[in-house]
Amino acid sequence: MSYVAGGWAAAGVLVAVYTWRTLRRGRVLVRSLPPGEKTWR
Amino acid sequence: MTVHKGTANQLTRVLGAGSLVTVALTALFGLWLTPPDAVQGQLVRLIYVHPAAATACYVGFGLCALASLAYLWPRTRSRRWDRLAAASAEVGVVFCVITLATGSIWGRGSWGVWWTWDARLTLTALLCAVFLGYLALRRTGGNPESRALTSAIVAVVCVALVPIDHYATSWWTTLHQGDTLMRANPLIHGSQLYTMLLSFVAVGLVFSWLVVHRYRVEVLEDRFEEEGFAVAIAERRAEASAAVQDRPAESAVVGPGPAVAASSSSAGSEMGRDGEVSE
Amino acid sequence: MDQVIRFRSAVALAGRFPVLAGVDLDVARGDVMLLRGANGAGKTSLLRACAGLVRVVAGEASVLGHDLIQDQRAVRRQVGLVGHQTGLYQEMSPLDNLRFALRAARLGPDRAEPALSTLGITGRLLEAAVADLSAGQRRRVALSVLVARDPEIWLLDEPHAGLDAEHRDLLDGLVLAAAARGRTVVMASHEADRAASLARTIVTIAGGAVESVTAPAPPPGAAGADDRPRTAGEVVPVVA
Amino acid sequence: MWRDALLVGGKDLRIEIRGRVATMQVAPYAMLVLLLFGFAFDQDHNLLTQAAPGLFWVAVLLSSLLAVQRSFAIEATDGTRDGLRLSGLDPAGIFLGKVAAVVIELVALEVLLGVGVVVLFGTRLHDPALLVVSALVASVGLAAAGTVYGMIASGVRGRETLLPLLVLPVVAPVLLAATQCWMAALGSSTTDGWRWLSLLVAFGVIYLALGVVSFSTLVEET
Repeated sequence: MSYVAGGWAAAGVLVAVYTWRTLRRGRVLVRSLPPGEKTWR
Repeated sequence: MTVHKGTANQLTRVLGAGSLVTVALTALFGLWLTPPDAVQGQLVRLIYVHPAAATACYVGFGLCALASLAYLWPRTRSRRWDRLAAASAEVGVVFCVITLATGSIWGRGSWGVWWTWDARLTLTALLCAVFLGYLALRRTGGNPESRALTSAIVAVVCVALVPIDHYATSWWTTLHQGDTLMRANPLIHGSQLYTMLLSFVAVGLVFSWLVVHRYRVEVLEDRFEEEGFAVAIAERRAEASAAVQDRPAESAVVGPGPAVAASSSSAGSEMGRDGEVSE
Repeated sequence: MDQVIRFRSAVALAGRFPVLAGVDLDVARGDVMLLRGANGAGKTSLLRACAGLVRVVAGEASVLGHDLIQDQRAVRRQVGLVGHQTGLYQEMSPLDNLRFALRAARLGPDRAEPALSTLGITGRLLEAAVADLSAGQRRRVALSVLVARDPEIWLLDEPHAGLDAEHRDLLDGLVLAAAARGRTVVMASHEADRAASLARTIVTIAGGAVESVTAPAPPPGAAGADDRPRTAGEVVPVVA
Repeated sequence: MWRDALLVGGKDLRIEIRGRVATMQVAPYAMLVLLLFGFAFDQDHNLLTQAAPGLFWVAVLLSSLLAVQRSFAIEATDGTRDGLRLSGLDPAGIFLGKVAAVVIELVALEVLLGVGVVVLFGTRLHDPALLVVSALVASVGLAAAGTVYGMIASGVRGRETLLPLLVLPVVAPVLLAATQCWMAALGSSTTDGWRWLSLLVAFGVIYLALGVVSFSTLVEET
């Protein structure tokens, strides 16, 4: 059972860390855009 | 007018919400509601993570190769394909690591070893290493067009080598291991099957959600590069007139017009700028 | 007049840095053009763009009828560039280097020895490794590649640097002879007086763009000319 | 293309003969690797004989990285990279020439190492034809892949570390196949060596074709 928990946790942690990192990168970049065009486009 | 935060919009919100719901459902069914397997026992619950992650990994690498091909084909050449290749390769590597980690844990549980030279495992590890190299190449900077071209070539070759790697690893492992570690594929049925299908949906949603976000990060970075470039051209042009104005001012009034248009003396322009890129 | 180089608003990048930021330039066949400008003004980049080594990404650029934006490679067989770096293989001898360059350019390797002796590379120097030569000798070997190939356009980046007085005079003679044969010479130089006496056109570069194009100055002598007021396009005497 | 290949290959070999960098550094390095394997396996003669093909090919693989690095180092001194671009040589010819030079260096190295393996590890020969053919084909594959990635890596920052990262995972099947071929050729395993040889051929063909097609882009863009 601990193997199952470990496997699920490993997958969850990896996805969570990567998601957090990607979203944060996007947010930082959007914030440094000139005012008036605060979108990623 | 909504002020978007980050790289999100309606599409990613839907995708993100869908991912959360399906992942939660998969966890609920996979961890609690489905029965343990007759052969594998509780370990079977890893089947709701591992195969879906492996598929996502292969889809990511395949998508990267297809996007790279589209970039290399002159008629469809567009920075979009380059960005898609970058995004899908990176997400693919994340799922590749997940595949290796869960596979290793599963192996430890069912065979008692963290690692075995199983053909598919070895192939996945090789692919992971190859695409880590690809990502390292992408990070080396330089001219974006050159980087896009060289990395597209590398990505296509990496994937073209998959058949060779496949034969190499499978011939090799059949040679090395008399005792087959091939699991007698446990017959899954009923709730287990549906949960497994659900896990594919969940991972698929998470995958596309991440790729969309990652793609947009790439768009933003490109944009910063281009805007930085426009500023750089303006600065570069300003160097010429700055050199004229930098000269010791004869009077407080800096006269525009002829003085600016006239060629600057070599002595005057020698000051101020030095040691720039002249290669 | 037959035009061999034509640039219009040409932009070129080194990484993300615009080494050329909108160059307008016309060079006629048989011209001897001097590029002047401060360090980092874009002289070297302009020469390299003419040789098809620096990609022109915007504007128009054509050399000898080849559009550099379409294809920067086609022009390379017809131009010769001697830059800060010699482009010589350090382990090989001058003779082998020259023979390799000539064979690569589909020319007979027997041109190698005469060209080398024109620039005073003879005897023992022919077979020594390039790495063992002095900087001036290496430069002369690099120039002899140009002499042996005798391309349509000679692109010289600080050609006088590192040469002794005798070989500077020799180089000047070679440049004038090339122009007389109908070759076009574009050179960047800080040796203002020497280069200006050769030049038929003087182009001043600043900030990656052409600032002025003038005919050469009368012989230097009007010292202190910097102090007098200047108008656009007027010739700036060069003070040694 | 073939003419230019001969020209470039001849030039690289001439430089090697004059400079003897590969001969004096790569070959001793490869011998040293073999010797270290010997130390690591602590004179267990049976084990060493068993592992000899694998150790041999690991040593060749590591040396091929050095050979490729050297092959592009000579194109990086004093503007020779620009010289190559300005020369008007066919890029495909440049690629084939550089591959040929590396192959010749590798084959010379393999002969030397092969003698070393026999002396140090005491192996016997079973199928000499397979041994020689597989060594040649594997060298072509290693050189072709190495040259493609050497060109890619030579234009970027951190090339010394990037090259192994790019090349090693890609040439892993060559290591696998060449080792299996040699095990069959040396009679230390009953595997079908000629089947593995087909894999080596496929790898070599893929990378030669790739280099011929892509080298013009790579010469310009790196």
